[in-house]
Amino acid sequence: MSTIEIIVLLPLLAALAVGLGSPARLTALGASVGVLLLSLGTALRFSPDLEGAYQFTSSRTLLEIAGFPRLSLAFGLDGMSLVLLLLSAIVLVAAVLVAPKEKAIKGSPRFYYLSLLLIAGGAIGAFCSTDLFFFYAFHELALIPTFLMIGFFGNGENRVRTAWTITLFLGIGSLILLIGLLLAVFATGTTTFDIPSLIALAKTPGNAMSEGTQSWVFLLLLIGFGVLVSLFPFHSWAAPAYAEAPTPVAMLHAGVLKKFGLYGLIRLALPLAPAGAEKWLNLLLLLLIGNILYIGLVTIAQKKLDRMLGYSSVMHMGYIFLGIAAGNHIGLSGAVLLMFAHGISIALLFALCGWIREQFGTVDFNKLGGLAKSLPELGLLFGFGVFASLGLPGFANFAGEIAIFFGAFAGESEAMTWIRWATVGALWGVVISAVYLLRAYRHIFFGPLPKKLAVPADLTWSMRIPLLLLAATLLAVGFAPELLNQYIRPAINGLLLVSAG
Amino acid sequence: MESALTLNHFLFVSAALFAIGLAGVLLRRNLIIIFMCLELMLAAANLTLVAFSRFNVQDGHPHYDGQVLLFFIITVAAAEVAVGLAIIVALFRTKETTDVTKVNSMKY
Amino acid sequence: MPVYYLEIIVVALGLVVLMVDAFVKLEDKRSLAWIGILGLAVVFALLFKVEWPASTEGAFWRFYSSGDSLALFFKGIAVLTTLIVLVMAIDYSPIILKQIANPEPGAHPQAGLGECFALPLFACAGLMWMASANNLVSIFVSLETVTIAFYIMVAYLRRNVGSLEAGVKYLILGALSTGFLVYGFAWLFGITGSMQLSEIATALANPELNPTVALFAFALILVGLAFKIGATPFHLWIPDVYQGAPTPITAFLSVGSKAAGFIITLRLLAPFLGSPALFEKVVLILTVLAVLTLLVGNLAALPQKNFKRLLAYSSIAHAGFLVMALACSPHETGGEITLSPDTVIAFYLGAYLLMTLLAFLVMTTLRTTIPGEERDSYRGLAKRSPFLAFALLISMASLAGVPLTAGFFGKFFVFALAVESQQWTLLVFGLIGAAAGFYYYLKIAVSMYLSDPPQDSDAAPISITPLTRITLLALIVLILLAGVHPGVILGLIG
Amino acid sequence: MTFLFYLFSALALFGGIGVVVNRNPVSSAISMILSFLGLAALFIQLDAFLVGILQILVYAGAIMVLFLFIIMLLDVREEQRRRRSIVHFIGASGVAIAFVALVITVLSRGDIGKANFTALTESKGPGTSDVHQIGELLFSTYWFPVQIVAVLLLVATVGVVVLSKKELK
Amino acid sequence: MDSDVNTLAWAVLLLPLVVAATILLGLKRWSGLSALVSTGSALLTLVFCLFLAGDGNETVDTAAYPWVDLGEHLRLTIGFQLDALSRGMMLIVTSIGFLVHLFSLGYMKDDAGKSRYFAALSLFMFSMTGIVLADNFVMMFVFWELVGVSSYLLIGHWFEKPSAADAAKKAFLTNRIGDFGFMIGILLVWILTGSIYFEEIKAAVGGVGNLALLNIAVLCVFCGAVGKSAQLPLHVWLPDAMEGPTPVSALIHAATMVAAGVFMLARVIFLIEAADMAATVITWIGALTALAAALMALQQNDIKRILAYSTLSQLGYMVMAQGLGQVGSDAGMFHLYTHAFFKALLFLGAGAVIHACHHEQDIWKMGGLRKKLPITFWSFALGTAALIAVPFTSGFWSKEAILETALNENMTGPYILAMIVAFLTPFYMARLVIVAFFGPTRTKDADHAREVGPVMWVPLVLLAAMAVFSAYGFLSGPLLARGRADFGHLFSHFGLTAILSLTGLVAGVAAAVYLYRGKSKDPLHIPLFRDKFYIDELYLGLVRLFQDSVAAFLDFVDRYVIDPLVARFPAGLALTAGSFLRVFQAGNVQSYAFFFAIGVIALIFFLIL
Repeated sequence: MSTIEIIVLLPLLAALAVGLGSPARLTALGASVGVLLLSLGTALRFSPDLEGAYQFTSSRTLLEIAGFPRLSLAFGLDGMSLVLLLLSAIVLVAAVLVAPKEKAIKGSPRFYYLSLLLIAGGAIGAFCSTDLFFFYAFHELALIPTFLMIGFFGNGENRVRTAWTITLFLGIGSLILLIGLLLAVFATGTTTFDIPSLIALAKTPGNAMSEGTQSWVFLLLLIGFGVLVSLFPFHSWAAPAYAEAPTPVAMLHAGVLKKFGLYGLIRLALPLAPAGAEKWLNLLLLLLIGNILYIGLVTIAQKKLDRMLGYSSVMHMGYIFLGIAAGNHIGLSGAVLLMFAHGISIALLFALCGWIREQFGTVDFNKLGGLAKSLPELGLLFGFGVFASLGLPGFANFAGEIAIFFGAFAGESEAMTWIRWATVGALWGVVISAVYLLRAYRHIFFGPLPKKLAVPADLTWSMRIPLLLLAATLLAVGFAPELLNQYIRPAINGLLLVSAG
Repeated sequence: MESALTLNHFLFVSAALFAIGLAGVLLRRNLIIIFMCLELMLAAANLTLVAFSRFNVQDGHPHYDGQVLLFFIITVAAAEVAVGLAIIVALFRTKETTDVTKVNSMKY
Repeated sequence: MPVYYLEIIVVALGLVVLMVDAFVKLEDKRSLAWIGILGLAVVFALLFKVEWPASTEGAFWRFYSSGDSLALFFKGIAVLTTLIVLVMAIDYSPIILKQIANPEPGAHPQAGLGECFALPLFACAGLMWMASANNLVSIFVSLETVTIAFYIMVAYLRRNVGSLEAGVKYLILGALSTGFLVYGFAWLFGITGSMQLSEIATALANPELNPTVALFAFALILVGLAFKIGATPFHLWIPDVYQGAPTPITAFLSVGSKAAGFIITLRLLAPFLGSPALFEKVVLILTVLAVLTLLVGNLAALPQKNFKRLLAYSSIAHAGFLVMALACSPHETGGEITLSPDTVIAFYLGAYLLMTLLAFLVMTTLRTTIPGEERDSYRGLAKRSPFLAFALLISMASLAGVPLTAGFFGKFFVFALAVESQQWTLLVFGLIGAAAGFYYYLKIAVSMYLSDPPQDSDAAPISITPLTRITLLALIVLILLAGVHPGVILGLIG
Repeated sequence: MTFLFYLFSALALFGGIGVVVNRNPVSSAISMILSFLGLAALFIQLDAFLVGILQILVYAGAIMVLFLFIIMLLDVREEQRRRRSIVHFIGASGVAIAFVALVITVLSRGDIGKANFTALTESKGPGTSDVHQIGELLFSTYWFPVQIVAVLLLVATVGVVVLSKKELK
Repeated sequence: MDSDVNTLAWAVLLLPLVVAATILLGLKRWSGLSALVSTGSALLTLVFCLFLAGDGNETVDTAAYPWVDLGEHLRLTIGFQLDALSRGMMLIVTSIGFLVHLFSLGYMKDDAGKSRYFAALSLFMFSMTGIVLADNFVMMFVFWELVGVSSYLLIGHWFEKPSAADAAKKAFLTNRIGDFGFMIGILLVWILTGSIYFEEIKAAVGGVGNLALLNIAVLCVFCGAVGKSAQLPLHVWLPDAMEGPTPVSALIHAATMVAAGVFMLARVIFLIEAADMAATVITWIGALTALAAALMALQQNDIKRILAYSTLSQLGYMVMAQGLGQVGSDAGMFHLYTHAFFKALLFLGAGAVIHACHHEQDIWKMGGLRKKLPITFWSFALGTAALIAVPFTSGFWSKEAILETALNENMTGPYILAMIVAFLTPFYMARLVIVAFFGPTRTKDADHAREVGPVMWVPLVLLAAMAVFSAYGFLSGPLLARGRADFGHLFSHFGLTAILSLTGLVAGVAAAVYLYRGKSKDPLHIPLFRDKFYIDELYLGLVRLFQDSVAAFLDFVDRYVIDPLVARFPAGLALTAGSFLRVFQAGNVQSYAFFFAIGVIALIFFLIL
């Protein structure tokens, strides 16, 4: 058993244990803290000098038929997946801490924590897999528990319908993705599902896919991954799902699982089909501008915090797409950094939103107000979330965004190219996100306290710990992005090296 | 065998009889008759088989494999008729009808 | 042990069951099923021990393929299916008895149950013969053995209108398809002058072959086969028959009969696909069939509220994926492609066996405790019996093709095959089908997990016999195992 | 001989039509027997004496008697007309005609059917009759399918008993 | 020595941050201690800055903190450019900052959120320091944004008041709009010159080929200044920002936030010089802002608002100067420097008045305060004198420098506008002083006014001294790259500018005295000016139209068009198709047989076709 295998299997085994009857919350907590510690340990032992190479690899061959790609349960980490592993681990710990105590869960707490662990296990597995098949399969593993969690423990009248919508969207997205992946694998005529070998193969002269194939591969992967990341116009599942999901699920999905699609685009789509990426660049720009400007404006129109956060998380995906569209070192580093930052910040906001909903029974802007006076801790942490989200320097998000903007602008040309125009649009999105986030902050925390509102006690320590964990991460990475960038830099270098070669 | 008769003659008769059986299956309402028509189709198919068996001469004999298959077909058909009629009788006992249009409680 | 002993043992088992039923006075005839179950378990174990004879001279081998691991795999499917069907039949026997029992005093209260356990065994023998049949004659007789056994079993609940109706429908359409099949056999025999598939293949590969006639024969045979495997437009019997038949028999039909249908189809298609003159047309028509089947199976399932009928449509839908794999047959065998349609179909059917039987097993277990087969009867099942609900959830997830279940690999291989043979149209429709599948399978999960139990249902816990529990567990474990490690099934294909 | 072919063909075909159009089930059954007789004659014309006889014995004899017996047993009345019988008629005959038309196309395009039959070797000796030949085939080469058929018949027997016995004991 | 400078600079930057963090994390409950720590740190940074300034005027390289390393093309660092400009600016910032801290000790004594206030104040100082010391655009942008957020916190200090909360939001958002342009500008400059470091850009700007894009780039950069320095058309946040506590207004308006825009332009003056078209636009915008703000100031009644508009107006001067090349830029910085002191003085004076009048801000409800608050009055009067450019006060010299430069650069249009402002400023300031300090007291609050305590008046007196003398060489010399003495050549002759501005001064004061002396109500009634040319209303309308209603419309589209189109429609189609397919499943076996037969026919047909 290598370390990564333990990291991946820990949540799954914990889920099994919960299913078989061990104390749910304790097991989940133990497993998640274990994952966090192991991931941190891995990060410390990680050597950033090895450009793009996977470290801590392990592989077990499962299926070998001559002619058919070999299938193995293989794990490994490069800088990019390490960062996402850290993200998963941190959000997982926070989500488990935020999750209600066993007694407070209506229905089966066992089932609740089991699903939670499965979702996390799926995400972690997907980020750590170096085998294409398991990369895909682990993500899907999280789908059913997400579905059940939203439908079962979600809030709101329409939760079942919402659970449906998200499952169908993600299911169909994954199917499209699957076909794209298969197409890529067979077009390289390869005999393996091993991602690094695949990419290396795709670059071997004479073995590269034809431009037509690349174009198809990229389009399929873009749509497939895009649906999973709520790329405009395939976004309509996201806001209701996050609004109605139980808090930990919203944290895990919006924070972690959603990043899978972006990770996939960087990890697979760009290196496998660079010509396709070039061909569809303008489409991608159009769609991401849809994400940023269109969704941004839609977000402004929201009247409830949960939906607003849902839409805002859709909107912010646009920036990461922009980094991917840039396709250069700067943009991709920014994209990865922002993936991490957004994951943490949106988890923080959803956690707070869940707390507010639980305490006040509403997240309607019009029914709340003036909370900063009586709940200063809440106000402060929420402020952290808001300002991180709107890209204020000092928080991790800013570092990612600015790198993305520079990446998208980079280039020899002294004229305005399409991507630069798109960046201008994206920059306007920064104004838009400030509008809705500050509006939310203003409505909930500023102004006079509505008379009917019964104000509870401020955050308890059991709630503060996860929130502080998230906020501290945001600040730490914001002040010193190199904490993560030291891992990202060689990974992206390696990726581009491969792409160029 | 006179030269005027070709294989096509037999094949055509067989096909026509097969089609008649098919039409009967589609047309009649009585389950028993429908079942009879199915047997008619089977018998029509047999004619093709025999014709081909006669046509594919082996060592101056008809190709007997075809006729052996025919033997099996007849046997199976007999068994099928027995079972089929048993089912129809059982249906009649519970439903008091052999009208195919009344056997439609399960749909969609 | 020579391979052909297997069928003999199974037939002998059936005879033993009949004899014991006739001559031994049994209080509880359900113990007869144990004979079958244990016997089949032994047969299943023996499958791994068979020997192929060195010499295949002799009349027998004209009808029985030798050295054929695919046949062995399908025999395994037949045995396993039958075994689980017998397990289901035990749970289901109260309902059978209600429909056939004799109210007269003096009669055995379980009269007629023994035959119910014997018939599947004979059908199983037929299925196993089908798996090895390599001659039109043996194909025909084994196929008919199975079919006639199924006529009887479908109509077995002889006081139940539904069962009889299903029997009649199956009978008429089955006989119709047999008619076409026989007619097609006659033509095939006529143009090739042989009953032996290998010789037929040689004859069809002859470049001077008249394609029209060959294709006509092919069309007629395809009709018969499409009926067996439930491909559109010859699928119409499936929902009604599945609904009316006793649930274990439905499971048997859905898995055993379909699997055997596919092995026959593979065998009979091979000569046509091997003929350069016919290849394109054959693939084209298979593509059309696959598209139609995918659409009909998956879309018609969407509004379906009866769970049993839903599984019927699902069986059509899966037939669609299987035909899709058929339509991806490579132009030339050998060469680079080794993920052959045979292997894919075999794997798919193996996975399909596990997940479908799991669903049916849950269904039979519940049949005595919940009022009907409507989807609404499953509402809130998770609260009443978490284990059964979980089993059904796994089954549905696998049927829907969620990764890390066996069902996913089935679809995965089919899609891989389609990509490899560049069947883009098929891919698109496969995609639509799989997407729709997500909807209707998970709808069951919604009922079980996300809805409250119906008002009138009693909250009494649902009892599960140990045998059923073990079988359920085994199926779940196998589904998940094969979902991570498809070699579990693929290894058996050889 | 040609004349005989046409005669028996006509008998078979009209018998078949009789089955379809007669509304009285008994008449249908009788027509069916006629049709089978014609068919058997055609078999014999094709030098298949054994199967011709079998056709008469098994089909026209046993099977049709069974049918008639059941018709009597169930006291099946004359079939009532359908409401939209003309639609059904057109549909069914359309399908039948289309089928025949397709077969004619196949026959006209295929070349094998146009050829004449090759003459058989006249061999008069013991063991050369088709009864002998087929019998030998059945019990030597074809022993295995025969065994399967045995199982099939067993199944059918059991099934018929279970399904149609008045009360099971 | 260099390492000392390095340490000092880092200390200046980080000390306020550490203080802010400490207050937030630990000292929150001990508000008095928080205030003292914060004020102490402000004093300490002032001292450090004095050391820095004393270090001489040469540019010093300092160690940079590698913030993000994005490969060979982009390394983002936090580093300092310590030259005359930044050292002088630092001194202004820290000295005003310290005084505001000091003043706040008294002013915010009993405020419930005192700790929070001082934490935000320290954060503000941190951000401002960062802007001033930055040696590259990205770092400047970082702190630029931080200034935005700390001003948000300060303006919204009394957040229960909806007006304060809204004002804070408005300030932040308006600045964001400016930053939108600023960021584009930075990016454009980066692609044109290949660097984000000021020194490297300066070296590379000559080689830029695409001058049109360079002009656009400079204008975009200028957008940032428009936002921060509240120029037209983004000036709307500044008057509203008066909702914050008065010391905050003093801080924001006098020396820090609004000055940041001007400072930034001065920092990149080499870019502006390279882009003629942009420079002209900057000059015009500045002049127009000066005029428009002066006109609006004419009709305001809130003492702080009048000062706010006067700030706007003066900022207009400074920005206008930035468009006039290196000399103009220095003149603008000179004005920024003098203005910092007298405007801080005026705001703190106003704060003292408000404090004394129990938070009454309407000048028409004051009156006669001359006698109640003598120290305040006299210092206020000196500040006013400097603002209206009474000869030999500091404001006079700096303003003349700008006007002369404009004339020298042949910018006649802006020059004329600026001259009109030179008439308007004395007018409205005189109005303010006359109404608030002269005549009878008009309300009880004004009646009960008492002179403020020494914590508050000491800064006033200090500032008053600066207001008068800061322009002279002994004070400005070490602080400015180019002080009064350097503009000597401009004042060498008693020219057109002097005549015109003196005329304006006299005329303005005279008109005000004539109109307002002894009045208890405003005799003038110009709604257009009072309502700020209806620009706020216009913006509100635009926001409603282009943002809220478009947002609402798009929300509608998202719910009822996109979602149905992407999700519901295909799903519905599939369901309908499914229901249609059930038609075939009518339960009648004969119809099945019929479809079966049709299937056979079709199959054969297609196969033998």
